[in-house]
Amino acid sequence: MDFNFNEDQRILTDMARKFFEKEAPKSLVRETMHDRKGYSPPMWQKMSELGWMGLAFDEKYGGYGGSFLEVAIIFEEMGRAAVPTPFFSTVILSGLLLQDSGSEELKRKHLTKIAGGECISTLALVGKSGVYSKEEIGLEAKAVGDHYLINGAASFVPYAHVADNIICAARTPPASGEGVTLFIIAGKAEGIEIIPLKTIVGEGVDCVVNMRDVKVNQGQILGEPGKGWECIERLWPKIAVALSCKCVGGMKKAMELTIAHVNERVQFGKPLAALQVVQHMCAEMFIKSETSRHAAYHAAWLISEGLDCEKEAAIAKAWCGEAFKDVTKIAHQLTGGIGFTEEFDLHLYTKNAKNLELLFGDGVFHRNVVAGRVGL
Amino acid sequence: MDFNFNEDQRILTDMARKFFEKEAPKSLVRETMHDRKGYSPPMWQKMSELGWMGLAFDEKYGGYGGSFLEVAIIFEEMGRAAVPTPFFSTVILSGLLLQDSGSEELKRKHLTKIAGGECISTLALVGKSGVYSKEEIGLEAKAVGDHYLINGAASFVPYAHVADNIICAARTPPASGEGVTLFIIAGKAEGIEIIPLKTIVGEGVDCVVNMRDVKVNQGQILGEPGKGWECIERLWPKIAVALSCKCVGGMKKAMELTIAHVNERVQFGKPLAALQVVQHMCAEMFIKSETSRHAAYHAAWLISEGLDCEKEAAIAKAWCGEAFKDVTKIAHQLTGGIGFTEEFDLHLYTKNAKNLELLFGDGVFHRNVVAGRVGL
Amino acid sequence: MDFKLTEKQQQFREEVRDFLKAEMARGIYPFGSIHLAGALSREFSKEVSRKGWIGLAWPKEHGGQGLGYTDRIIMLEEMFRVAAPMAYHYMGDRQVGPGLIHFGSDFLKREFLPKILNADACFALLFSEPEAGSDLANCKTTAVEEGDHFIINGQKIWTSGGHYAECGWVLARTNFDPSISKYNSFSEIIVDMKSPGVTIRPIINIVGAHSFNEVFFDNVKVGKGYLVGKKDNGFRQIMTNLDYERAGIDRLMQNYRVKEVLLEYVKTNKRNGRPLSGDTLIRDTVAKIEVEYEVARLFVYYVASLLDQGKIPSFEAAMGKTICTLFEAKLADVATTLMGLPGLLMPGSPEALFDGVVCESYLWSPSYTLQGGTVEVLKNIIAQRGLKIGGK
Amino acid sequence: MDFKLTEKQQQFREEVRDFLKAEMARGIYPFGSIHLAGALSREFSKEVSRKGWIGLAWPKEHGGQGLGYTDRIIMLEEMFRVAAPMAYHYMGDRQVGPGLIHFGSDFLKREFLPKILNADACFALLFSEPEAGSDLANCKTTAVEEGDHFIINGQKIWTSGGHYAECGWVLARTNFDPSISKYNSFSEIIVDMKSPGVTIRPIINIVGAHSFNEVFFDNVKVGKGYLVGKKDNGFRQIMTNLDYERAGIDRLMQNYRVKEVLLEYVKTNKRNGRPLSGDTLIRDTVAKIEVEYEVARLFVYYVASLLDQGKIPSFEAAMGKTICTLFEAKLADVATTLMGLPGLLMPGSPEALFDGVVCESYLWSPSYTLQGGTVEVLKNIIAQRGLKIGGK
Repeated sequence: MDFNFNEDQRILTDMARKFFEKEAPKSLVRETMHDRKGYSPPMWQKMSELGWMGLAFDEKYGGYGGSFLEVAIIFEEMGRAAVPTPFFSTVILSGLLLQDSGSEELKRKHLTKIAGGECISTLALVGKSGVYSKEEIGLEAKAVGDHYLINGAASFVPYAHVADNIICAARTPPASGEGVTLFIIAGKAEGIEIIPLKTIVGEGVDCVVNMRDVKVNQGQILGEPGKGWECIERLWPKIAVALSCKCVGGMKKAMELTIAHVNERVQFGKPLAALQVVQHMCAEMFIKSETSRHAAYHAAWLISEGLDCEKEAAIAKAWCGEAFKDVTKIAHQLTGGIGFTEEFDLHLYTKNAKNLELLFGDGVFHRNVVAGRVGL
Repeated sequence: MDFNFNEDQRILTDMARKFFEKEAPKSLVRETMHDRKGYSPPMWQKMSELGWMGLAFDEKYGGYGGSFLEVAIIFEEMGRAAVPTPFFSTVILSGLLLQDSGSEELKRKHLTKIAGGECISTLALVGKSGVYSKEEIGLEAKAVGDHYLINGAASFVPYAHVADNIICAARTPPASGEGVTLFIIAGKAEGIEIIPLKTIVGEGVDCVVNMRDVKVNQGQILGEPGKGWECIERLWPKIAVALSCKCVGGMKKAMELTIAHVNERVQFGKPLAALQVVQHMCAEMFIKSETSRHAAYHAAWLISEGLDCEKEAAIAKAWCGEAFKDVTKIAHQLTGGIGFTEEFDLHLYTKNAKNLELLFGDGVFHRNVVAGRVGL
Repeated sequence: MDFKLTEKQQQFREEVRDFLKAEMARGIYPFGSIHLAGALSREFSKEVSRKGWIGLAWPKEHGGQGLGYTDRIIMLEEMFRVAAPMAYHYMGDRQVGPGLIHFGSDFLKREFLPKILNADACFALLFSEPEAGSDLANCKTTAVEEGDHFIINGQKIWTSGGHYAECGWVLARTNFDPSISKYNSFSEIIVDMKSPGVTIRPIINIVGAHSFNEVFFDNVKVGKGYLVGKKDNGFRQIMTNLDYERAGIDRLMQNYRVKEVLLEYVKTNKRNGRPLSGDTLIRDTVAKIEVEYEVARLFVYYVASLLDQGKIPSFEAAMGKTICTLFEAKLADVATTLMGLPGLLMPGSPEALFDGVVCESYLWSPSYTLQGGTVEVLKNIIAQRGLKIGGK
Repeated sequence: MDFKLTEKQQQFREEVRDFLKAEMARGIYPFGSIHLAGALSREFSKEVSRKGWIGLAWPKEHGGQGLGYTDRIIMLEEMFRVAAPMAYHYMGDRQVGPGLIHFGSDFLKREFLPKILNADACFALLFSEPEAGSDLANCKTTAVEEGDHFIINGQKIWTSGGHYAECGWVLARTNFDPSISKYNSFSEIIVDMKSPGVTIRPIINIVGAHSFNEVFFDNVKVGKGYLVGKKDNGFRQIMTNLDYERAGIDRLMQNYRVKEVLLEYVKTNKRNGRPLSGDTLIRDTVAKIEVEYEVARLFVYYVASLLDQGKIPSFEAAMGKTICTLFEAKLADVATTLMGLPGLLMPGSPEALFDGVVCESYLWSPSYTLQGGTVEVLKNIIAQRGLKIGGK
């Protein structure tokens, strides 16, 4: 067993970290959070030039045929940078979904563009309740002649407002292939109305997507009609692990900010770090971040090896999501008033942490998966 | 509002504490835990001479007409003394049940004896699952002619093996008054087999009561046939609060033992109490014990005023039960190896705490009551 | 032992409720803010003043009602239940008035008590400095005597309401003899916030709100008559005041509305066709919140009862603040998590549930356990004063 | 990064499993104890020795198998899964052997390594004293040189297995020069527990079991050849050893059976007619246990991988022990609570579920987070060595 990155992985980590340090200074992060676009096109362009959007995909679709571990590393560093980008929605939610479940034709048409960094794409999955389940899907597609008409609303759709393509999960009634069907639709298709939401992580990230008689045809179906939810379930571990790695990067940085503070900040004639209670709180953060790191990369490695990892991915997300949040709580308690200001970087992590805790299933959600895996 | 004991209550506290310090030294407590009788008859006799068994009952049944607050004080001091006695089963489980739900005749016959300290009595309520619910009752009574025959098993019946009387909760089928019916039966009645269990608190406390065609008549019914569970529900807050007060006394003493230890025990050239982490752990214990005290007595006061207190009693038991356990955990962490020995008194509280956490409903059980009271 | 409120107190509670219902119905005041400093309305404070409820617990000879701390808690509980906009008079009522009554000269009492009582002056507290948070004795702001004035120089920070307050209650060093303990070197002085030399710089917090300020003093001239209490005795005066500050129900109920909306959410929503209220895990989660709230609330009344008995709570107030603020922080966390993604919608967002109050409260929550003594400082106090262990 | 066990390691795991299955089937050894010291069987240890699995990770030149720490974890994991009775050889294998290999003279190696490997000697560790728990430097036991002997006097406490061990590994003060740091004043010496002057007094713990002892040394004479390593260097030797001690899976799996029975209980029981496994709160409770277990288990393998890379884990081992022992304690608490009153039946009671193992484990649990460094001491280490903050 080897828990360490190999040379290539270390180089990638290093490169990604330096890239974000240079290209995503915290001034940009702050600006992006309040920007209705929700991301920085120049930075997106540069990420694309580095080939990161193609890391996870087959060479025949213009990708680099890298393993999921490399993608995991990018996510860790993106979590550390705390910078909003449509990378997750494009590469994981759309790209991997296409790669795993799309027809050859769809892959050639769409995956190639994603891998080449030429488009932004997303997934409209949940309804307004924000609950991840088949039953709570808010879109419905009805077969009408040789096409379908989609109506309803999806919510919390990341970057829908700037997406070239939206993959929609819609309930389809018996006559139209009972179950959930995935359709890939142009972001600007007729009948689509997109309303950006203001959430804890910014004003241009999540959107409501309203659909009114949006017309799609058979060729836009991803996978088989009525079998869309199974595709989502196959994708789930990858989603969970990518987000877990983002948590790992975020919590390591939040801890570092805090430790720098307690070493510097003098109260009662000594640095805060001299207080045993402060030391123990720091030890808590460190325990959370080290255990999270291993849990996340263990699952990432299983994915990259093509091994079953439903349980491990659920463990990673349940653990890392709550750990990141807990780390930011300790961090605030130790950075005091300074940490509560907009100027100090900590809150960028606090907000991401709360979001990541809930995104694609909170602790309870993923522990329920674990319970299933131990036979309950 | 006045959160303090009045003069009489202070005197009672003082008297009870001195009584137990003198009559229930820890050597007696240890001995009693390993004794199949499970209590000390001489101490029981002395408690009876002080009139404690009659504190809660009307003067016309030989009681002292005291308020529930006085009973609560006895329970707090009993918790502090950590001494096993059949006081709870006799006075609360049987005496108050008789007083609240028994016929005049039953009260005169049985309550008078209880109030006079002349008998030990108990309640056979739960089945072998240990779950407190109508459905899990393990005894069944069938009407046969002018009498009933009881069959089945009850478990975790405190002091059944030394009880003069056992009140049994038995399911009664439609023909015999559908629901749960309470019967008061002599401990030595024919067809009763009693097997003492070895539990965390001792070898002579809880028992299994097996019944085989135990014959009872109408006159032995407490309350109305089929309405026994309602009697139990009325009794429930009093049970919960008596046990909560026991928790309060126990956790205060466990905390005191620990604080004495950390003040005395020198490591690295200073008393443990000089370490900030130790101070904070002690502060935690203190917070638990002070909040528990108020929660328990608030509910006790409501009972003594005859006011509704279902929610407050549930809050008290949920809070105090877990708080006592948490205090013993901190106490062990701070008293180290010494606290882990049979010689040191802490474990007497640790064992009581775990038992009291679960006795008559754990935190989840009582919070479920609270949830109901806030409209869920 | 008697947990009953008197008949008078129960009537008083009804009176406050009726008053608030009527004021809310007028629809002109900013009810509903989950942060005290966010809800300023001098007009509303004037209405409260007219009822005589500013200075409720002050002695009658100083213009108060001479009622008890329990009465004050009753009033505040009702105010917080509807998040009434109390910011204008709050500091004056809670802290400045009692401080002046304890320590102030006749001049200061005459000058300021009526203004507070009539909602004619809003106060800001200027204690903390960049290098002096938990460690107030490290304050660098100086007030040097010059003739019949003090000349104040220095920088304060985390000044809630500094941008709208007329008056500042400043802690400054007045004794520079290095042989004298720092604890005997500070004084409290009241400063007109409009004085020449006072500069106020807003601090935007992580909620995106302007509630704190940095305040700079550059040779600010203040008459000696504005010294509160004895010179060099400021530290001790503050410490006494802090116990009062920590005692209050404001530490429990700032985000009370989150508890209400959480309950409403659970009662009215389904997931996958099943009501949330039937889920054992959700029931337990919500009940935990309720239990902790009630336990903390009872403790607040306990601390008030001590004050009413003429006792000064010290570890008790610290304990109260500890459990109350931890509760507030937990409430916001539990509510966001339980509501899921809709719980992360901010105020002003399309589709925001309950005006985004749950998410907003989560962002405020790190401040709850810091203000007026961090949980860690409070636990030191509980151990050292309450259990008499480990004190220096 | 590679989380795969080698093919050889996977085969080895199978081999251990098969061995244990066969040994259990013989029905003559006390499998199933949830406390290491409770399961003594020299005969079973002899069987393990015959397989070559004592000294598995010792170098071949000292009679070991020269395998890695990961291999050892694999073996132990399987042993703990069925609670194999390892007490006889455990200390020798884990602690004494490696200590001798690092620091021991040729004489000591020749004398003791074969005995340990052949399960012919059981060791007890005699470090702690009444006044020296976390603070080992406060030990009062002395070993005074007299000719070619040491004369040992003093009192040890918490000596696991002191009543059956043949050999004791004693920490004693050997340098009495007050100008020399205590950290350079102690030595490690091996003592025959049957020597004249050794008195053993049992300590009954809160479980009611005799696993600890007090050991008194009254002018016990030990040849100088039994000094381990360098004189006055004992403290440093112990500190190195502690990191190995803390690294192990024994800190995670002592009460593994409780996790198994908890799961079985939830799978097979109903309450009020509904299966426990369908209750969301119970599912979440059990899954939390599972998640923490797997996270801790992974960390144990991580620490082993560091050792296999020739690194000495320090804060990592402390971190591993912290999460593992907190897990064990939590498991016992959760299981007793979840099972309710039947979970409080003790071993030997009528009606006891799963032989009373759940209740028994709850009583053992306070010791989990104390032995081999309390959680508090470990967190000091994590902060000071791992984060480089606050060290003295």
